[in-house]
Amino acid sequence: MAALVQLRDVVKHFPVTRSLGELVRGEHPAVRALDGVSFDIGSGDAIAIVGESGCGKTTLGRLMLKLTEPTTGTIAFDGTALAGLAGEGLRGFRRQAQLVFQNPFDALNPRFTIYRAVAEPLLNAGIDKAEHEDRVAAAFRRVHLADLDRYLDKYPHQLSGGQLQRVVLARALVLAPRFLVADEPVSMLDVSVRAGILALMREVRDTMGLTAVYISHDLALVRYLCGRTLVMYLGRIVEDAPTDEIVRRPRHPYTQALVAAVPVPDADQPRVPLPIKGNVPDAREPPSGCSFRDRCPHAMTRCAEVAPPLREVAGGHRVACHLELA
Amino acid sequence: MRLVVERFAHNALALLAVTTILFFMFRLMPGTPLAAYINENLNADQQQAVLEQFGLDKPMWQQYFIYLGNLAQGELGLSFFQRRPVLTILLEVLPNSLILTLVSLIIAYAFGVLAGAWLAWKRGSWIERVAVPAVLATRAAPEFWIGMVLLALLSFNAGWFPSGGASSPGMAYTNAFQRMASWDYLHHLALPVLTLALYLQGLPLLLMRSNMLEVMHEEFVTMARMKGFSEWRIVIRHAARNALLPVVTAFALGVGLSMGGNVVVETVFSWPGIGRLLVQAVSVLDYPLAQGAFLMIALVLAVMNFVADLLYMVLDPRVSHGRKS
Amino acid sequence: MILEVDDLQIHYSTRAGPSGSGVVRAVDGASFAVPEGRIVGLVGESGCGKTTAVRAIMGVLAENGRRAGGRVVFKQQALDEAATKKLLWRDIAYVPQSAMSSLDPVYTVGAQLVEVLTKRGNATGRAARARAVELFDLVGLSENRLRDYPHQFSGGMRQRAAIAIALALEPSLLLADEPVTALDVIVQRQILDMLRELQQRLRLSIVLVTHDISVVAYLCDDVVVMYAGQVIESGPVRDVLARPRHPYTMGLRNAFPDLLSDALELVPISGSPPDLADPPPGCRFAPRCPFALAACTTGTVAIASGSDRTHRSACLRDGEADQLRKAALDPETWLRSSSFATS
Amino acid sequence: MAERAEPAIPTRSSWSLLGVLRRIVAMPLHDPFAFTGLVIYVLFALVALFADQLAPADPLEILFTKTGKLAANVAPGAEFLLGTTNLGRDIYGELVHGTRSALAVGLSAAIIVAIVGTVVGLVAGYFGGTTDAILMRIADMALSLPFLPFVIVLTGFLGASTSNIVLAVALLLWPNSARVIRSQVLTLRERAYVEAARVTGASQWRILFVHIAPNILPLSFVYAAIAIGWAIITEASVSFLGFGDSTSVSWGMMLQDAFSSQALSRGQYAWFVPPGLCIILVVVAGFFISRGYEEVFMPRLRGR
Repeated sequence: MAALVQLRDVVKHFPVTRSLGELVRGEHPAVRALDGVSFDIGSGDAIAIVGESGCGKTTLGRLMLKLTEPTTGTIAFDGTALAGLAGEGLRGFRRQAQLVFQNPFDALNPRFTIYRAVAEPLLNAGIDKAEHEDRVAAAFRRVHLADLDRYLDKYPHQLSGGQLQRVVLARALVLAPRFLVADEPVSMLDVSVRAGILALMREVRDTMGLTAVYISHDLALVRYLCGRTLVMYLGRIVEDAPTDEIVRRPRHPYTQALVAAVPVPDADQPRVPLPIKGNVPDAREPPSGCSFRDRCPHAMTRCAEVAPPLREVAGGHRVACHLELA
Repeated sequence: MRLVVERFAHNALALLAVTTILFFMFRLMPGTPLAAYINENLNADQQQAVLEQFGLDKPMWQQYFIYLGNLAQGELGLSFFQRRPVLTILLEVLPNSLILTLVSLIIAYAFGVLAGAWLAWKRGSWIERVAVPAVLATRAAPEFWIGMVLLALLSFNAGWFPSGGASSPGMAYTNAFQRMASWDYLHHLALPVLTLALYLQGLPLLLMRSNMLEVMHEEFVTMARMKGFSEWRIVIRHAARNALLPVVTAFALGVGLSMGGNVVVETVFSWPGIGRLLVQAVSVLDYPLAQGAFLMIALVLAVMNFVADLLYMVLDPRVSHGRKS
Repeated sequence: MILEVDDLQIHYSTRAGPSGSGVVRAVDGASFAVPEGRIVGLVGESGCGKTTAVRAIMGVLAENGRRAGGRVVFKQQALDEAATKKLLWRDIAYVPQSAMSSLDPVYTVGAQLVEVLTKRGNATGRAARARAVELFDLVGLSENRLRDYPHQFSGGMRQRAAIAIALALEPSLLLADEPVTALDVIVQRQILDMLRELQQRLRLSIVLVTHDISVVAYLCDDVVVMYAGQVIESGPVRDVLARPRHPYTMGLRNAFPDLLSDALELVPISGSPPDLADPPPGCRFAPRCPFALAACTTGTVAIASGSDRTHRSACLRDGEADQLRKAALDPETWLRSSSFATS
Repeated sequence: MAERAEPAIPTRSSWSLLGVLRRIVAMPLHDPFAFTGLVIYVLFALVALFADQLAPADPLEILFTKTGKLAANVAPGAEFLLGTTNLGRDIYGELVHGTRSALAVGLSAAIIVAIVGTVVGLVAGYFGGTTDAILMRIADMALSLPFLPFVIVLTGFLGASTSNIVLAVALLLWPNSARVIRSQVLTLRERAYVEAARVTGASQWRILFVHIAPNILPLSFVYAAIAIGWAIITEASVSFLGFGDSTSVSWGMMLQDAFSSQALSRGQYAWFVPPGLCIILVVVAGFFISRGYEEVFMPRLRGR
């Protein structure tokens, strides 16, 4: 299957304010939010990007939607490089790629009625106003906000979190996009509501044949959504495999720690000690070689010298670790 | 340290900008550029000296650098009317202005901070409902008008204070310091200080009040309450200490701002300060003196801006201590 | 029992709106007890009153809130305002959700630790500084971080510092409000492990407020489930999570993701919690409950213990708990919402 | 589901900028401070409009008593409500006519400050980068000029006209509003709904004017209301110092007359107290209104 989204060696640096000394020496310190990321997303696939805060997963999502530009590297959508898009080309891309936000309470303009919010993409895409009402209604049906007229003239503050997230999803779907990025779509919602939104996202993905990326810190949730998961640590992908493999047979020591750390709602769960120590280092000064080595229980001299490349170790399973590559 | 240098550079640049603006303001004024520097009352030799000193026969951009060079050496030219170096005149009156400003600011801020904190504590009471509009009204009153009313009431009517100047006629002192430490000087200082303080207390008061109201809702104040600390400790050590941060900046900025505002108060009370000097110089078109007085005020403003930045750094560890982890 | 909460009522006054009376009953008759030396999880969704209840025990309600009724008993002593003030921090300490906003930004963490030791404890300056080093060591922080300001700490370290401050005066009860919610999963696990270890070493009793039943399952001995300002189920964690007796707990269990389970379906509870300014009569969960009867919407349902005395639930159909639990496992059950919701 | 009542909810078709304007106009009705301020403004506006009816005589006219002597320093009474000046002018007449110049100065400065501050703040905040850096350095420069001395030097040398005073005031006041509006734009730009507008393909201008500007407008009003006060005080101060426009009557000039003709030592309170009170009222009205807007539109400042 052809890749819909293709990332090659994507690097994103955020400059930080320079100290006087750095200014004099001509240094440009930067936070390396992304440090050489490459992967493909096949058309119709759903992948999850998982990692702790600051690992670069949100930046990655923004890059794929051309909300920010990579420092180096290329991102292509449907064979076209995003970097060159402007004018009509960019508008075409915007019609096909949409975003679902983490915080539904902030994702809708408080001054817009629900109708205006959902119709805005149609307006921006230059779709005939006569079609708006029908298409908005169709989007509402897709997200199961059935009694339409109850919502259209409401303002965001009059809706609950679950309802708002459905409206946000309706806005993302109203142009019938091919690609959807969801950044922590349920983390702000109550537990009893979360399941409904997740089920809905899975449903629209299947019925509309969407290609989707879910960004999350929660491995347990991702399992219900995506067949494939990328695990990120300090701006790099450390493991890329079918979600089931990640959960049951994690190969990278970081993934192993991540899986072991997730609590489960079962009082008799195994309580294995965490195979990891310390904290995530400063992204401005990551360790040489493998950025995980100073917390890794298996670190070797080699890990400090060479950063392990992300390599396939089994069918569809890639790991960036010297242990696995040896 | 790096921040200190940065702030210094920032304020120095602002000052440079002000001098530049001033330079071009005087050049672009109606009439010949020479008029700004040479007054027909000066004799031929003096005129020639000024011409050379300011390079008035040279192109504009050269004049600009000569001007900056002169400024750097404290060379501000001769006053048209007093026929004395501008710098000498300025340095004579500067202490009067600084004393007036500092004394009234300290009184205003001490009162304002305490009263603001108190009003925050009294939130919802009738006192607060009356006090807030009243304080706003003092902020809305022109300073010179406050001075006029006080002068009429306390000086002319009640006779408690002298009506103007910095010392009574006929008094002689061995040096400036002795003069300023004398009872007579303080007696003359009282009304202008009262006027300025009355005007200036509004800003710290309202600022302190709203900061306090905000800080009292911060989680760390609630935590202090949970720890069982006394109400006094919570309000003073935790709430007020945090609420004070922006007020301190306002204080240093206030010095600069009120140096400008002093202009009117000094005029009302014939206080021999730099503001009154500026007014007199402008009204008789004594350009070198006006320019010098203006620059001196701008310099005080820039220095106080810098002090404000430094104070903020000392008081707020989030600025002075960078992120470590 | 180290702490007993009996029929606690917390009301917030709000501007009267079209739908409400102007009084929000954030906690409306909640009762639970904390046995000595155990970790009790207080779980519920946002707005269920769990945080309000804990803050009421600490005596710090928002200005528009007040304790409208009920008793809080600590070690056989009823807590009124004066008694609370004496006990605070010495016997009952608190660990906040966000240690960032709960530490004073203008003092070093060490100074804030010393402040508690000298002003609430009776340590001298020198003794307090020595104890501060000890406490930092206890929570796994290096002593040279005592001189640092809160903003210089990472999230996990700040949480450790907050725990050190809470433990400073050797309290016997710790109230922790979502202490790990804002943390990444690995840091969260480190803090949870540390809490468990400290609890055993210092013989602490802990109330852990959280929305995450996985955290409860991992750390707690007992659990108290709250819904809409009331306690609807309580008991040992093993019993409540494995054999929930209240339909809400059953629903929550189904809606919660489980990394290790084989089920690949999450089942939502339809509807949303009631408006606490105008709560429905009868069982507050009835409008969302697939098992609700007509009788559920009238009168009140008291929390009662079943056959085993430690596991209590507030459900009219508590006698049928085993059958309901079986039905609740079927996702279809939750698709049809209560017949009383719309009628 | 709690539904809060929202006054003046625009319908589906209404344009949101209009909605905001409507709320701005409706706001004073909900805040006692702002309401008071508005009432004061309306009163003074009426006085300015009907000045010729309220005080038909030319305020600069020199009056004589029936016996033909100069009517100087007449005490307040039935004939001259507030008495006369030492030159025999009717103080009440001056006061009424002074309203015109005060409002003219205040409003024109406020309009310039609001427009310049808003445009600069929006552009600097939204586009950022070099544009932002240059605009903000200019603002810094203007802010480091000592306020009143600058106005004095400018009017003293360029000529004492009302327009010069307004110009000087506007020149020094726009950076305050521009900075605050810029920082507000910076936070708004990070809001998820603005990002959402970008993802759905909204143009830069649409984002700026439809999604961001309506949130900024109340701030512009706040600063305009404050600028009215500053301009009036400044005009009064400059007139008091003798650099005012001598062709028109203003409250500052009245105060200067009173001061220089020893009205203070003679205790002619009716001469110099009323103009000061008028200034306070107009300026404080601006403060009241700006506070009202801040409380309604910037909930952070709301006294919870």
